[in-house]
Amino acid sequence: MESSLSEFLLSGFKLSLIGMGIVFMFLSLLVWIINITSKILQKYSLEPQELPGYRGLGATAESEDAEIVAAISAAIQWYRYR
Amino acid sequence: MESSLSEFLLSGFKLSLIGMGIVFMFLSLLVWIINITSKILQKYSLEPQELPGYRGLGATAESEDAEIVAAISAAIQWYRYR
Amino acid sequence: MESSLSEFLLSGFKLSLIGMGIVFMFLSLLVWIINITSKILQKYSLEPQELPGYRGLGATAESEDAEIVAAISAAIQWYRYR
Amino acid sequence: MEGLTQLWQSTGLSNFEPGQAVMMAVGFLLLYLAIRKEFEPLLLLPIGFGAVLSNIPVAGIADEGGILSYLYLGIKSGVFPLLIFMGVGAMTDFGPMLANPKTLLLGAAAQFGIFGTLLGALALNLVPGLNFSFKDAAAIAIIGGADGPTSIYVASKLAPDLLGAIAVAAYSYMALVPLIQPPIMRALTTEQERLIEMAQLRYVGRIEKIIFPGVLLILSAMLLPSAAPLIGMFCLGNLIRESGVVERLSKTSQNELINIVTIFLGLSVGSKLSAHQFLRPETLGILALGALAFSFGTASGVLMAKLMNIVSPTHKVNPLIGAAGVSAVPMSARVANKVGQESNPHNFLLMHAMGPNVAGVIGSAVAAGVLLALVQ
Amino acid sequence: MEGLTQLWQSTGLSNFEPGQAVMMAVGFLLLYLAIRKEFEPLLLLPIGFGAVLSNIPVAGIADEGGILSYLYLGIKSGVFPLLIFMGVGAMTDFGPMLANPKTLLLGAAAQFGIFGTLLGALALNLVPGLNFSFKDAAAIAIIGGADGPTSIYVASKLAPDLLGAIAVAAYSYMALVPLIQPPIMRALTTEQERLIEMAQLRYVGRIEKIIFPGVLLILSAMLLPSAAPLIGMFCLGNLIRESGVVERLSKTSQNELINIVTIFLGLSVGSKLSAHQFLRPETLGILALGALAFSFGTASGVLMAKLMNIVSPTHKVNPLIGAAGVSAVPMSARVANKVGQESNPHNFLLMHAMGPNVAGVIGSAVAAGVLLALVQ
Amino acid sequence: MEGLTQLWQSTGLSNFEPGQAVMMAVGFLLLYLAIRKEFEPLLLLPIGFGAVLSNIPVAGIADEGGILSYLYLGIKSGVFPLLIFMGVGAMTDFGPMLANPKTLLLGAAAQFGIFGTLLGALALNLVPGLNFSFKDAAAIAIIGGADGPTSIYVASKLAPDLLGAIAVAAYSYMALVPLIQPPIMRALTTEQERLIEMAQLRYVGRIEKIIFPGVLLILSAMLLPSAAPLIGMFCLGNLIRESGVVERLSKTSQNELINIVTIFLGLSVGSKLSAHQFLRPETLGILALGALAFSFGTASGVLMAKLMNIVSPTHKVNPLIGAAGVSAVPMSARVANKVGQESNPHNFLLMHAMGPNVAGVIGSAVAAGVLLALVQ
Ligand code: NA
Ligand code: NA
Ligand code: NA
Repeated sequence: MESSLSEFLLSGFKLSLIGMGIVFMFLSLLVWIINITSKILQKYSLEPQELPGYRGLGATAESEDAEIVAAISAAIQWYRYR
Repeated sequence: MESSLSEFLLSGFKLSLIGMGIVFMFLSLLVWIINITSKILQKYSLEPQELPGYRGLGATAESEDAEIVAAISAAIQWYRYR
Repeated sequence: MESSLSEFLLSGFKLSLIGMGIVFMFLSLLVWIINITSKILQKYSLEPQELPGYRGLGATAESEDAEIVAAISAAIQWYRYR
Repeated sequence: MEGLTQLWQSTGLSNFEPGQAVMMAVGFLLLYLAIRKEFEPLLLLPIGFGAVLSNIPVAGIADEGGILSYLYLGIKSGVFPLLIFMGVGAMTDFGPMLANPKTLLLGAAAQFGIFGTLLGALALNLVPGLNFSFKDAAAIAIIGGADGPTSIYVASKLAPDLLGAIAVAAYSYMALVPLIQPPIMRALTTEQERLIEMAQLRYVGRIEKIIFPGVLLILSAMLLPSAAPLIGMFCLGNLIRESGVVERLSKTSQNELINIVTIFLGLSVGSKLSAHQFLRPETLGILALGALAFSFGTASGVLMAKLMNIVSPTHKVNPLIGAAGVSAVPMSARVANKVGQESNPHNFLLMHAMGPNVAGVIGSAVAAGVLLALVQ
Repeated sequence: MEGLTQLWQSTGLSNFEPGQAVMMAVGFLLLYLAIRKEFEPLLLLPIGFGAVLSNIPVAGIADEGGILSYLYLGIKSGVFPLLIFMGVGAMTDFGPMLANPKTLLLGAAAQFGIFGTLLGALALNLVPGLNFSFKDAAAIAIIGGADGPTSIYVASKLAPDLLGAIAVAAYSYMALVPLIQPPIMRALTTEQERLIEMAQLRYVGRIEKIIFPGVLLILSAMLLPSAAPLIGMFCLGNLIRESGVVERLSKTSQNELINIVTIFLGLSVGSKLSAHQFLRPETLGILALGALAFSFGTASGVLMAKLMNIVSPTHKVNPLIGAAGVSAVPMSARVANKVGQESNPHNFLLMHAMGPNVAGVIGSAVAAGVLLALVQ
Repeated sequence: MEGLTQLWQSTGLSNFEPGQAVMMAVGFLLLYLAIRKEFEPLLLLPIGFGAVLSNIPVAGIADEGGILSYLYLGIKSGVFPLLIFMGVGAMTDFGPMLANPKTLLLGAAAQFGIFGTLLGALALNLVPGLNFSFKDAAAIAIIGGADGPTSIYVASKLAPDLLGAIAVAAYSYMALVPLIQPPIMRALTTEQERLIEMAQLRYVGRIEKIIFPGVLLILSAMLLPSAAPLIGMFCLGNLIRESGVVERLSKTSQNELINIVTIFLGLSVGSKLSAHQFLRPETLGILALGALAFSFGTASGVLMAKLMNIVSPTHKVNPLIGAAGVSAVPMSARVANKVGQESNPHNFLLMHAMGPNVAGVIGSAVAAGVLLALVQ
């Protein structure tokens, strides 16, 4: 461990830079892989995609309702755990 | 440990006296605290007390029924565990 | 452990003989005890036997259905565990 | 045919010691009592089975490295009985006791059964061949508390050698409560007393119920820390129940967790039922003292109720509910209700008896604390 | 940029050994088989995942101090497989077997698969590069018992190094039962034999079912104590189920307890799938022997049934149910039923096949006891 | 009266140290917050109770041989937090995140909270009396991940002495999310931004959901094996859930197993709340840093969303969902939804916020891996 505080903080700063770098790299890679995977799956029609890509803003109120119900039940699933 | 049986029994007798003393003191203290707590809670109306204190003997058969149902369900809860 | 393979195999052969002997002896003994037990229980009528012994081949389709339901539920019970 | 000889020498038949055969029979007797007579089957079935398993020759199921030796660590560490106590706490409704706190005194009185048994165990040293140390006597005495996990916890600390016999005696006599208690209750009460109808219990609010386990725990921490593990885990279970904010923990404590621990605890207790630990004159002494303990506790509870009626004659207590002070929840409360209904079928004492009943659990935990603190 | 170097050196990429990559692929293959092909997913999913986890470089999840090293203690001590066996006992209905006890002999015959595999494993020492000790051969042989927890229990005692390969082979071939068995069954039976309809099973009372686990345990204690841990825990589970007085323990044994232990057991088995333990010619030998074992056991069961029909031609047995003697409950019983219905769609053999099916569990536990007693 | 003196000396009153009394009060405060304010009661109730129990004088419930010392082994070994993580994985639906993968970047941005806190903790060494080592600072920083089991796992590895304070801070601030986040969210967004309606999420198929945990695990194995235990157990739980072939394991992981472990974990964390570990100026520092961490993470998430809207203005993201990137599932997603509905009651952001929400869990596990790899 460094002796003086400034060295200490400098190490911390370097660690933070590296850390955030890794976090962004890792999750960006994940974004890329998810997109690739999704495209491959669609290409080979490995599963019936209800509607590939975005459905646009014109979704009916009804489906909004279904969505919110799904969201709430997903949320409740978590039961405040973390 | 004592060598002779009478000393042994005497120790046991002392222990029993102390023991029952503590048990009674402990539970009496608990009676006192429960009563105090209940009074404080009533005073500050911290919770709606359905009917403070005893309701007397004139309880209807109906409430007796409810009571017995509650008692049985409480008892069944224990499922013979101890 | 034996040095040469033939001795090795001979030991294995002896073990297999003894092993299968024990397995058959054990399970045959069990057959015998189950039969005895069943007879004793019937003799003292310790339990109401719906119909002692085999019921013959004339079972109705209905009871076959019940049987198959029971069998399936027993099987499902196992939930592929072993 | 060397293999066959080796095999014969590895059979149980060629290795059976008489003690093991007797203990396996004891195990099957416990299974019979559990299944046919429904004697506390939740505990006595695993205990009986554990006794059978651990006395199988050669197999060494309870010896070091056997499954029962690993399970026994849960008793040795105190973890299993304390988790059972937590589950029992989660099943306990202190409502009836809080509604009528003076019934706590009945739960206190019934603990005379514990200390009477202590003296009895010490006195049994007069019988040639019996030899109970002070620790042994204290561990045996807790049978009088009519509380399985408390007995196992105390015995594992003070007299692990007697654990098997003590647990068997404790659960057997709890199962016998409907036979042991009624004659004593009838003998000590008049028909008029048994007819006493009690005032309906007041409503107990949620806050009172939430506060109570905390109060009980503080009191125990202040006065009797040696009882704090038992009372603490009991209070934790009760707070989980009454808080209303951790429903899923409450459900698990009352069901899967206590069930799993019950199987393991029972098997582990059974693993202490070995011939050299159980087939001793001391065991007979323990069984005799157990009956004494329950009778004595029952009588003390009933007499205490009568005393309370003399001291404060305004709100009379039906002395039958004093018998429920031994705990043995909820069996002894049911017995009080049943004996009361013999005199008046419309007199429902069950709810009133639940007060001393759960008070008896606290009382015996306190008594256990005293013994753990003073007997070393 | 010292930090970056340090980080690069801490990545998996810079530390991957080829063996680890291969084993991770094996793990994913098992996951694929479990999820897509539904090969015994309850076990193969955790096993496969455990294999992936334990082969991640640097992380050391299966090394001392890693979570899988702690979970593995449950296998090393024998506790996990025995608890699974208890749960399986609580799921087992011995009714069909008690109704037609001679089907026990089919369960006995199928154990030829075990001993045939033993000889096969010993003979494989002829192949250069393969080297199985007597203990290894015995551990491999138990795959023929078609009983996962028994295989794991025996392997953990006799050949812990082979545990991973043996468990994978055992569960994979159990999953393959619907593919392996039918051709053998068809080859060894005539159309006429496959059409045999069996008499409806008699009613089996509660007392018979309660007594049976006790009888089985006594027999094992007398004759084969080395099988007593397995048979004992199995009987405990079954007694908990049949006694009818401990419903909550029965429910917990069959559900939460076995589920929790299954996850832990699967992960722990997976943690033994390391490159140096699995990527050996011996593993190929084990996989080859596993197929042999199942085929041999199936054939023995079918032939035994045919022999029984010759010896006692009055109450004929459909030889297809002999194949269910390998256990692999309830898959092989279903296979027997299905193959029978190919000949006559109205012939329901499922219930009849459950007899040899559960007898096969007992049979392989007995065979395991013999091996544990005689192979040291 | 020697006995009475001995008894008095064994009371809690005569042995109370001031620190213990204060810590018992802290324990009761946590219980109050858990029950009355419903602050993360599933964890804070057992933690609070554990704090009370472990500070009872004489009883030694958290000392060697006490029940809490045994339960603590589950944290020390890492088993308890990892099992919780598995259960959380089994409760997680990655669907919303897979439907809109760019929300992963919001989960990444929110981890600035972690590293900001790290610098803050190091800077606090300027304050006289505070003394945080690099390891301490890293353990504290993870509070910014808003992820209980991750915090406990990292703290148990890097700074076990601070475990109690860190866990208390983590869960308390998670409970305070509805108070801490909205002002920051409102300050950093315009009304127009808060009104952004997001496109409905596309359908995500079963295969995508099954493949994802495998992909995530491989990535972590390749790049950051130090995060593999956390991410691995999380992925295992999620695969158990999504595979659809092991329903009973999924149910048990999400219910009984996680409930049992939660009780044990909470009590064990509470057992680290001793006076000499908690009543230090460092604890105040940790609590202050915790608030900073959450605020900083929230702000980073919101600002990242605004940045994304500038970079790709076609499919706009409502910046409120950036706040959900801190994880604190599902509380912060609910907060995003609620704040959004203040502007437009018909704008349902909950589902959209679940994406960054679960991404935040991955993000903080990755950050934890970095710290575990580089801080020794
Ligand atoms: Na009692
Ligand atoms: Na078998
Ligand atoms: Na996070």
